[in-house]
Amino acid sequence: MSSTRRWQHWLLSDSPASPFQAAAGRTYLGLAEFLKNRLAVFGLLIIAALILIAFFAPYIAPCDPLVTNLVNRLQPLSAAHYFGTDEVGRDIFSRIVWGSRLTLYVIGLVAIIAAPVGIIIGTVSGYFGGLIDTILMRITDIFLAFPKLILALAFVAALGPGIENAVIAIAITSWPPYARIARGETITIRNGDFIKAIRLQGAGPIRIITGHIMPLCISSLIVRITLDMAGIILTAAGLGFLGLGAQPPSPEWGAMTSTGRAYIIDHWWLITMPGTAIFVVSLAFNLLGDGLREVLDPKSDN
Amino acid sequence: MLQVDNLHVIFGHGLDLNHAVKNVSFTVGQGESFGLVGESGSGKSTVLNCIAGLINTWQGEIEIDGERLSHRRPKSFYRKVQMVFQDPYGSLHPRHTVDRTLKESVNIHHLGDANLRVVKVLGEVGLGPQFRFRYPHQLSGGQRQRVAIARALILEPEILLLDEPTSALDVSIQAEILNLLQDISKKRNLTSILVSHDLAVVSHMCDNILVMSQGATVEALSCDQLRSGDIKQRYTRQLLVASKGYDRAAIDQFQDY
Amino acid sequence: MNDSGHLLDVKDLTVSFPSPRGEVCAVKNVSFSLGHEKIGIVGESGSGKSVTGRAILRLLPPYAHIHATAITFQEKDLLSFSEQEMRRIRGRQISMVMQDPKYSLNPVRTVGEQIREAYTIHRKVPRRQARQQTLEMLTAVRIRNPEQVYRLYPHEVSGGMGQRIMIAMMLIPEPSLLIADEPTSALDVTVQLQVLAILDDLVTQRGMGLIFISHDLELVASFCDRIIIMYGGRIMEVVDAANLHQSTHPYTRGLLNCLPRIDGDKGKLSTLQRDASWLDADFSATAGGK
Amino acid sequence: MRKLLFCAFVLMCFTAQFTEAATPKDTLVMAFKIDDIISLDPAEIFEFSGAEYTANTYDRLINYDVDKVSDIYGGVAESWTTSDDGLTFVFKIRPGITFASGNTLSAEDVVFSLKRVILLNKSPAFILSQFGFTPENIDKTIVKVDDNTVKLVIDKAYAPTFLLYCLTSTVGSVVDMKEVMAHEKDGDMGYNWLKTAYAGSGPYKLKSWKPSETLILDSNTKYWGHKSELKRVIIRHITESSTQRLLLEKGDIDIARNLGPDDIKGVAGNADIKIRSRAKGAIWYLGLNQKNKYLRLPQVRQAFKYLIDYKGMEQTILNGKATVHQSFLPEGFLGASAETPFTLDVAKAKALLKEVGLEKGFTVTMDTRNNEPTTSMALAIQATLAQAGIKLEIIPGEGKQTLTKYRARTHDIYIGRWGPDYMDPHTNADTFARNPDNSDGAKANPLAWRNAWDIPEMTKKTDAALLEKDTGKRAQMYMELQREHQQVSPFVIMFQEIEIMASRANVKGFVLGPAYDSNFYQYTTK
Amino acid sequence: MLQLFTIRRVKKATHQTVRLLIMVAITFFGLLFITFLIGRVVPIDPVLAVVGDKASPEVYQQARLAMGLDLPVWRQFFIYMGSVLHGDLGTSVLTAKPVLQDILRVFPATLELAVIATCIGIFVGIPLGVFSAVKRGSFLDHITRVIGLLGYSLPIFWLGLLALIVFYAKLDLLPGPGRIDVFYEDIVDPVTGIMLIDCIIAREWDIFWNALAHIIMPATLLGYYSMAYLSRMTRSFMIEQLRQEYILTARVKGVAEWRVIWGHALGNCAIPLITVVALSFGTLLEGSVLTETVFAWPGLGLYLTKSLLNADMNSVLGSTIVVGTIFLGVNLFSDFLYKVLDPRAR
Repeated sequence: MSSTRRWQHWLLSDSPASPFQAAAGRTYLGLAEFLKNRLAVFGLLIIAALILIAFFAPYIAPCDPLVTNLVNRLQPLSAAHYFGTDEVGRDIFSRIVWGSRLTLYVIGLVAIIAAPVGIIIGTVSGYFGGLIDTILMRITDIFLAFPKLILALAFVAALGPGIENAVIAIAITSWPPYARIARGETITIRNGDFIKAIRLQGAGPIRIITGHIMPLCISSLIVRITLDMAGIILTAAGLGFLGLGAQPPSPEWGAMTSTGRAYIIDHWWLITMPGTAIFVVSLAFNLLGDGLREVLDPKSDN
Repeated sequence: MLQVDNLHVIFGHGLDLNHAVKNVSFTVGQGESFGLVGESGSGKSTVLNCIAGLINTWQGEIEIDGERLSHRRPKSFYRKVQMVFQDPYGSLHPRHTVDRTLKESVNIHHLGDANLRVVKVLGEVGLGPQFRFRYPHQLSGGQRQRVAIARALILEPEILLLDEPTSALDVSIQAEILNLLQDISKKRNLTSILVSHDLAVVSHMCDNILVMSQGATVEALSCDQLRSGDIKQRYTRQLLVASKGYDRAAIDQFQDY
Repeated sequence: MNDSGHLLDVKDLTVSFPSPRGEVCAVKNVSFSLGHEKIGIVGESGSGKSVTGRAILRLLPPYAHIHATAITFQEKDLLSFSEQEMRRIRGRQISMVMQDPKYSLNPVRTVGEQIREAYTIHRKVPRRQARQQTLEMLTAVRIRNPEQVYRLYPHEVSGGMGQRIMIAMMLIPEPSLLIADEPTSALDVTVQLQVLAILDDLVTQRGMGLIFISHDLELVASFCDRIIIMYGGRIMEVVDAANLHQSTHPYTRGLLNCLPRIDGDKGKLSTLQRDASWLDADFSATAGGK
Repeated sequence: MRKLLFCAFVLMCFTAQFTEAATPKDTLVMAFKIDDIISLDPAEIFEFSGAEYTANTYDRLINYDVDKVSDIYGGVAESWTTSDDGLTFVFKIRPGITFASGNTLSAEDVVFSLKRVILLNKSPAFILSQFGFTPENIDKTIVKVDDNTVKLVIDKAYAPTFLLYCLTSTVGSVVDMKEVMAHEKDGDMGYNWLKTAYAGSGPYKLKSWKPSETLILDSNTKYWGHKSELKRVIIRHITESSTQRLLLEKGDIDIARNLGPDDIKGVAGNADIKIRSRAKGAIWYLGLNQKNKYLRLPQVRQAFKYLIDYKGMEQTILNGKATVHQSFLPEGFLGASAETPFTLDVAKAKALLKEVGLEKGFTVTMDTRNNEPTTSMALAIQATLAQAGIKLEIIPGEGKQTLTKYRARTHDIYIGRWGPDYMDPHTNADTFARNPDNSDGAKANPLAWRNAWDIPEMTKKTDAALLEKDTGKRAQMYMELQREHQQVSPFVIMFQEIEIMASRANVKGFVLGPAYDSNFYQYTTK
Repeated sequence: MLQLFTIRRVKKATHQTVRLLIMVAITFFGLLFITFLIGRVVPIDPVLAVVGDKASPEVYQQARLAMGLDLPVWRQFFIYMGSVLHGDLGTSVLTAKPVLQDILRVFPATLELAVIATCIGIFVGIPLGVFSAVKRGSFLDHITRVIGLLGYSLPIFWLGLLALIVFYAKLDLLPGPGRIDVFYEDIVDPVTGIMLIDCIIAREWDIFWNALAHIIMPATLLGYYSMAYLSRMTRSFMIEQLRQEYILTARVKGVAEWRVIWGHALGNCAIPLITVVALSFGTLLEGSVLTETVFAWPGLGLYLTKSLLNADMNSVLGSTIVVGTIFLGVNLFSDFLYKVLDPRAR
């Protein structure tokens, strides 16, 4: 038996000998399932590339993204400037490379803020029901009653334009759907016999929610959040486009598109490059989300 | 050991009001195996859930060892009373291994020696160590039900509540589980309450039987009374006839209750 | 009750499904024939009994592989039929009642509409007449207030009523063969028997054939004329209902013995010891219908 | 699929038919940013495009020659006389003017219009009230002598042209008293009505106004002067320079008013399009807050003036939209100085910084409005400051937000654009070189105050210039004031704005004046 | 017994409706509260926004008092709530008109766009979703998925700009930004505010065709996004429904396949789809913020954006409240339809 074979055998064992082997086997199966979906792997690769680019931005970008050079403005694509230069002579390629940090910053922060808030509110609301549920769901509904972008706009108007405020605004508008999903899942799970069983073991609500309900909500939330990432990128870009998100001179892709709009007729690369970057990354998240859904959330389609 | 007096359960209010259990009383002695029989909607499982503390809307009295139970149960209660559910597919956490499911109980009650206890109880329900780290989806229905029984036993309870423990299983597996339950009850001297719609299962397992219909008690019988056909109520008799298989002539005599 | 001609002949039916670990055989080399009689197919879960029923109506998902030497229905070769022709067979000639009326009725249509649809698909009749026919059918399955039931939605009827509605729906085009796939296992025992009685009466009156699929050996024995016992996708044996208790097949015996009995002793139940060699035996049940 | 094809076919049919655009012969169609118009009442209008609207729809008391601002001539006031003490002005009203409503214009309307400005006390009211008109005294100071004569009495003997120039601004517009008072409500002098309506006598009259969308003017057939050549003017608000350019290139509009430098370059070779430009009064400057410990040092202020790439910006990002200008009076004003002593000189700036021990540089912030060309200018400034080690952090903000901060004096540096309010030099001197009270609670907030620049001496000089009657001498005084200001002030004055207008080649006769309230449509033909 | 059942149905429905209305009222109150809060924390001097930069201190103070900014915050909230309930959303700084009047003027333009886009979504997206669910893995299914993916991944403003460049600037196939050509402005009286209908009423056929040509690009663009969303949702609903047992029942009955799909399965999808369509309609209202900016479409989105950029908080909050209320209304309506269509929810 070759060693690969042996590993596979170990991973797929019907009678794992340790919790580690059991978890590894499970992960292996999930991974194998995921790897079969070529588009999803493609999406994952793009996102991995994005993270690497963001991490190594100083080494990848040939120029400082903020240094202007009026002499060199509006240069078309060339070996010196792969994606050309913008209206004040900055290297667009470098700006897009550095802009990946902002994109990651936005989606990372939104995920860190919105997901826990959503899952906690949703599970607590769903598990306890009654008055707690009513109050929490009312609050959620109030936030859901606003169209997302418009609420974000109103918040940005209040807080002032800027990428931090855009993040806060997007996060504020992103959590309610997560809370709804988590609540829905919790209600189904709550009535399951295995929750009754753990209650009969004497477990308290905190243990039940964190140890038994949340892990089951998380997979569908991960899927949803991954799919939402695309939307968040688009919203952030939209805010930037309207001049309400990241502010110049920061190399945010939406803001770059917005500036590029003024030069669209003669200098197409100003708008095309950042626009394509937005598209590629949000497509990657969509592909990854679809793939994850197939692995983690077998109930839904596919 | 266990006494239920004038138990009433009402769900909902206004238009959706549902009087699920009406004035049910019974006593179960130490080491006794007690059966609750009835068709769906008879309230038999509701009674069991009240005893287990899964339902809070009951009125009446439930006593264990002469101690009255309130709606809120202390942690110590769960070491005394445990339950096995009907659906072996739904009663195990899908993301937890057998090991984790069993250890969880030990951890909640800070009993210590978790590994030892797990191995021991698994052996007791007839599952070898190779099952210890499997996930529920790697188990058959019968094996799952054994895990569920192991989970109930690991806290060494005195009273075991069984809610249709075999109705989702094939008959051949049912026999194995029933045998297992019988063995364990005898070995541990457990008091048990078995809820079932199957007269044959109840009569096989129980000493005394309470027949329920639409939330109310129909009659209380001993197992011997049932076997000998010493039955007072028409309803019970009809159940008995029905459990014997298809008989075209007898069916015309059936009444709706 | 017994015609000379067979209603249905199944020869060497094999059904397999693709799975990550290769093809899995759900049914293998099953052969039986059926006249105007009640035949029961009994087996535990996974024995292939439901797949057999659905394979006859060609209702399995497209990825299932179905092979058979022959499936003959009223001397017509169903295997050669196109999907279009199969549709004319379904409902009109062969019908099927499924396990749970909760799921097998369309939740957003009234039960009346659904029964009427079953009728009008096969007969071009005016709406009023179809409605009249539906009401009559509802009466035939002993529903006391058909006018009102006609307007109810599936979630508003009880399980027993739902199954009677299913029977009405499946019998209204007057098929000659009904496949009942565990039609009563979701019901309470008394209701179960009442529904079976209705089914029994209608089948007998109309001279139909019935394939009754169930896991309950005792019930099938008391209800059907003949019993096909399946295990692991194979037929173990075919016995006349009356002779069931004389059966010598270890599987049949095991099934019979592991049942608790009201009048049995309270000792250990005997458990079924499975034998891998059962799956190798090639039992053919072509004989039948006398 | 067939349905789809059909739809596509129908679509093609529409499109083929309806992209043939050409503007009607008798209509001037113009793309122009008009979202700054918030009112149509001349007593309130204080914005660029609003001023242009007033100029074309109302008659003012006095006009100036668009090519020679020093030439003042009568509008509604046919002629005027000044008393010897310089306090009393008597205006003769031109006879034969009728409002678009048909009412005749008389001295009563003039008195009403001026009083109305004082009584409503809206933003531009100070242009008149700085002459001492108050609600209490206007009955005595603004007087109708007879139907054709109006007398104004002012509080001090200012330079005589000061009042006259002030009357050339929008507050000097004459409104139709009968029409306005017919719509009066709760003593508002028709304010709430006139905000969105029209009561004037100019060459054009208002057809409709959809804020931030369109402004449509129709020819006023009752106009007394040169009647408008084109029947209708449609102004569509379009923000995007590139959109304006597209529409212009396609012939969907006749004039594009807000093309960016690059789009101007883009259309330059197009034979169908011609470009005209005219210097306007607006000035680009940096305000260095004197509350900042670095910026208050004179050497640092001076160093900043050497750290701006005036030429570079003029040629690239501003490209024709502005010209280098370094004194507070824009070209065309009385006494305006055209001297440009500063150029980008990093070495000199470094030397200056070294004098105060700041050769390592320091960090300051700059509040920047997030629009073009402000942002690009800020970026360019950031780059040159960096050469001397000064780290500039740009704080971008929406207009009102940066302004709020500016007025609270909590900024470090503010990059701003200042437009004169009327054509007298005092308008800019007043704000750049005058700060009577530098305390935080001061009532007046001129730019000098906003940058906490305490200048009692210069304030006196400014006041003196205002009172100088001799025009030549006055011009000299302003010249000196500017020279001093240039060297010592915390203002880095950089550019004077140029308005560039691109039109279809057949458009002729559009008058581009030195201010927006002297852009006239009535001579335009196509 | 069945009569009793009917009475219960009615009572239950009434009960539910009352409950729903209370919920909506609470949500609306919360909505007001949030907008009020937003209005209070703005780092922009609201007085300055009204009087402009060059106002004298007296003018400033006068405006401040007139705006009630000297009152305690809680009183300001009640005054605010009272005036909003009376339909008074304040006066816009930008347009000098009552905000409500402004919104009523610009909203029909957005509505026109959103309705057409939703129609595209419904009539193209839903059938596409159904086909791709039925023929899973087929070429059509892949196309649908690609359409969906692109719809979820392409920035709408970017696509809009590119469309404008291609179809207007380069190919000259479609007219440019705006609702109609500039010189047609202000000829047709706004009766309904919806340009196409107004032109028909006024019998101005030239303008009608012109307006129609103008709406094609923005509506198709928005419709594409709606279509992407609806086809994706329809697909997953259909897959779920086709797996149900009752579908098998229908097939057993001998129901033709097209009827199984379009009658039985889609009939059951219709119910969740209503919610999705309502949601998509709401998203279109917000999607229009970007689309209207790109196409200079004088609707609510453009109005909102302009107000934002000019810190015209009354208009921003007013529009937010209006859009929020419409959203609530649409949701309420979809809930209502849900209740009507789904017998289980009655």
